[in-house]
Amino acid sequence: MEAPIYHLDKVVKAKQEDMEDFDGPLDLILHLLSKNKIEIRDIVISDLLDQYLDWMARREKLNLEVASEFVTMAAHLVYIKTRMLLSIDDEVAMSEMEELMAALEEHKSQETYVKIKDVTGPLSGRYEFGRDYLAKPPEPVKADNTYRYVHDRGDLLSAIRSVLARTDSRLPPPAAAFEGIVGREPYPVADKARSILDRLVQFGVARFRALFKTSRSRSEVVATFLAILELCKANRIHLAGTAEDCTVTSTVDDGPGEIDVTVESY
Amino acid sequence: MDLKELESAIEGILFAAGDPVPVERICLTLGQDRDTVDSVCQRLADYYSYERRGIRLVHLEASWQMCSAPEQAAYIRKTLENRRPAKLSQPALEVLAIIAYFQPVTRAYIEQIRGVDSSYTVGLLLERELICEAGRLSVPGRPMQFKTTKTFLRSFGLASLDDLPELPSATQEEAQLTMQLESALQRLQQAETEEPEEAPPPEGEGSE
Amino acid sequence: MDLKELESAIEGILFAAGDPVPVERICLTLGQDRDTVDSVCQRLADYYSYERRGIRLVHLEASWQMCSAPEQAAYIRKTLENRRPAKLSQPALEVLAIIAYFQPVTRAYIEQIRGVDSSYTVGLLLERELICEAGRLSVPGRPMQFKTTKTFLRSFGLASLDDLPELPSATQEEAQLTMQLESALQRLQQAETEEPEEAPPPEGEGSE
Repeated sequence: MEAPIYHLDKVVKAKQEDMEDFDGPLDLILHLLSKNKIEIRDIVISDLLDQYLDWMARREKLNLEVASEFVTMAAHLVYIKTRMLLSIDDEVAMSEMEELMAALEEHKSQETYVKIKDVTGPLSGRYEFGRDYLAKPPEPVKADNTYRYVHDRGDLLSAIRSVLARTDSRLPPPAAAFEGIVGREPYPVADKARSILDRLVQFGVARFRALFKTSRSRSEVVATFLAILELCKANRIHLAGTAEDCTVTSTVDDGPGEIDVTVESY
Repeated sequence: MDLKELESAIEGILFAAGDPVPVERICLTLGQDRDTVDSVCQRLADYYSYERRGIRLVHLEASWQMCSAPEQAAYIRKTLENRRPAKLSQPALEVLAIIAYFQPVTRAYIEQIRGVDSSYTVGLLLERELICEAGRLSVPGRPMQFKTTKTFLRSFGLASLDDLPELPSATQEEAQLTMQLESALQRLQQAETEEPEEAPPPEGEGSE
Repeated sequence: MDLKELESAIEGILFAAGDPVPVERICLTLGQDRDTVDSVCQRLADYYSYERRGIRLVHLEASWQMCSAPEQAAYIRKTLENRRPAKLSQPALEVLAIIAYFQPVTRAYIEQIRGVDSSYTVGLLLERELICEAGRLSVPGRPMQFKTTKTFLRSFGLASLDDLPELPSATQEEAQLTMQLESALQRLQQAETEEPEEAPPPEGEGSE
């Protein structure tokens, strides 16, 4: 069977002439193809034709020419489809179908474009006014690290349980328990610092090592050393010399005054 | 929380946000239902317009946004040394309209309708935040799709996409025919899907 | 330009700016003198505070700035922070549980129980304000101790530490022992602090 020569371009262009009705079926086919997202090979073309002829029949003025054009087109569709169904590999049929699809899509695009162009006028008018609604930049939100997750208190219990399970329920004695034994604080660092300053005010200068001479315990040595460090940090005393021979002088002349120490005592 | 407190909280939230804030978000924060929040926002909006204040509340889809009163735009631009955004060109309006009415769409779709390369215009609309990306289409090449933004709605005085002016429609006759055809098609499709998958009809059957 | 119009224009300008706007700038835009602009701004500022609106005007040197009302800060933060509150990890929960049940404790104590370095986790809990410092322990090295906070109580729905779920019984015995030790210790510490500061105990006494 020889393929009928069918010029799609003509069909599409027919609208410009007096055959406006072609708009109908073409649009319908397009509509069905695109809106229902179906493939042209899935369309039952005879039904499409039936529907269309039905519609034509009900028209007061039956434009025979238009109807016959439509029938020709529909017939061609049927023909193409038949070939495709009979032989999926019929490349000619496939390409004809592609061509038809492309022509249909083109037609639809043009239709859409006309509509879109129509609507740009009103849209432009709206923008004329709307673009004067000015937005402002968001206010910076201050970061807040506070924990806000809401827990069940049972979460704590299960957490401590899993800790205890690992340690066999044996806990080290709290450090506080040793406080009474190792933590006595007989040597407040501030007091040590004050006595060092007193000494410097009185004698003007002292040897570094001499400051430790009266220390009778390791704790007292540490407290004295901490006091010297604190005084250096506060710029109250000045150390000079070598590791072997180091002298300590006061940087201020007017007595001890307030000493702000970070370590209270040792 | 009384009305006065609600109003103040919502005013503070919308001011600080700058951007549109979804109603649901405000409901969650304030522990109020949607109707309450929407009505307080509407009250505020009415109050701003009626009292001709320098600020406005606009309703964009399910969000509220605080913005400046359009009457003050000239003074604001002058103070902040901002230029008034240029009118959109015809091509830009066309691309924007295509995206607005058929979103989400790919650039290829826009170009198919317009028949010309539209990448520059799409870029421009993206830059002006009138459109934004809307995920990739799952077809070969995975092209990006675009949709309109809340800025688009605000700039065109639309509360939602439903407020877009209607596209010129097909003639009534056509519309009716379309409907008939669609229903016929649906019946056909139903009939087809009801057939057992294991035994498809012989090829070609029912097509002619 | 009447007062009402001036107010509206200034409101619009300060709203859209967000940042502080120099008075001079507003004067220039509106063609008004400085006193007029300042007084209109002040009027607006007073109106916002008096009416307890959600926004405020603040005067910073020679500028005015619109900002959200501080009373609304919590609601604003809650609305604009889109993150869902993060949940503590299991290790963090464990450290928190140890601190909660045995507070005040040192980091060394926690590590002794867990057998792993816990400095990061302790830092995290401090940052989240679930724990806070609770003074240094008077032992060599003077380590910092930690205790739980009110945020902790709130996060776990506890009215007080007495509401903590009871520990498994074996540990309770130990806890009681600890309590006894602690009270003994407290007595000792009290005794010490009652000694006048001016007269420390004779050097060397009781030190070794």
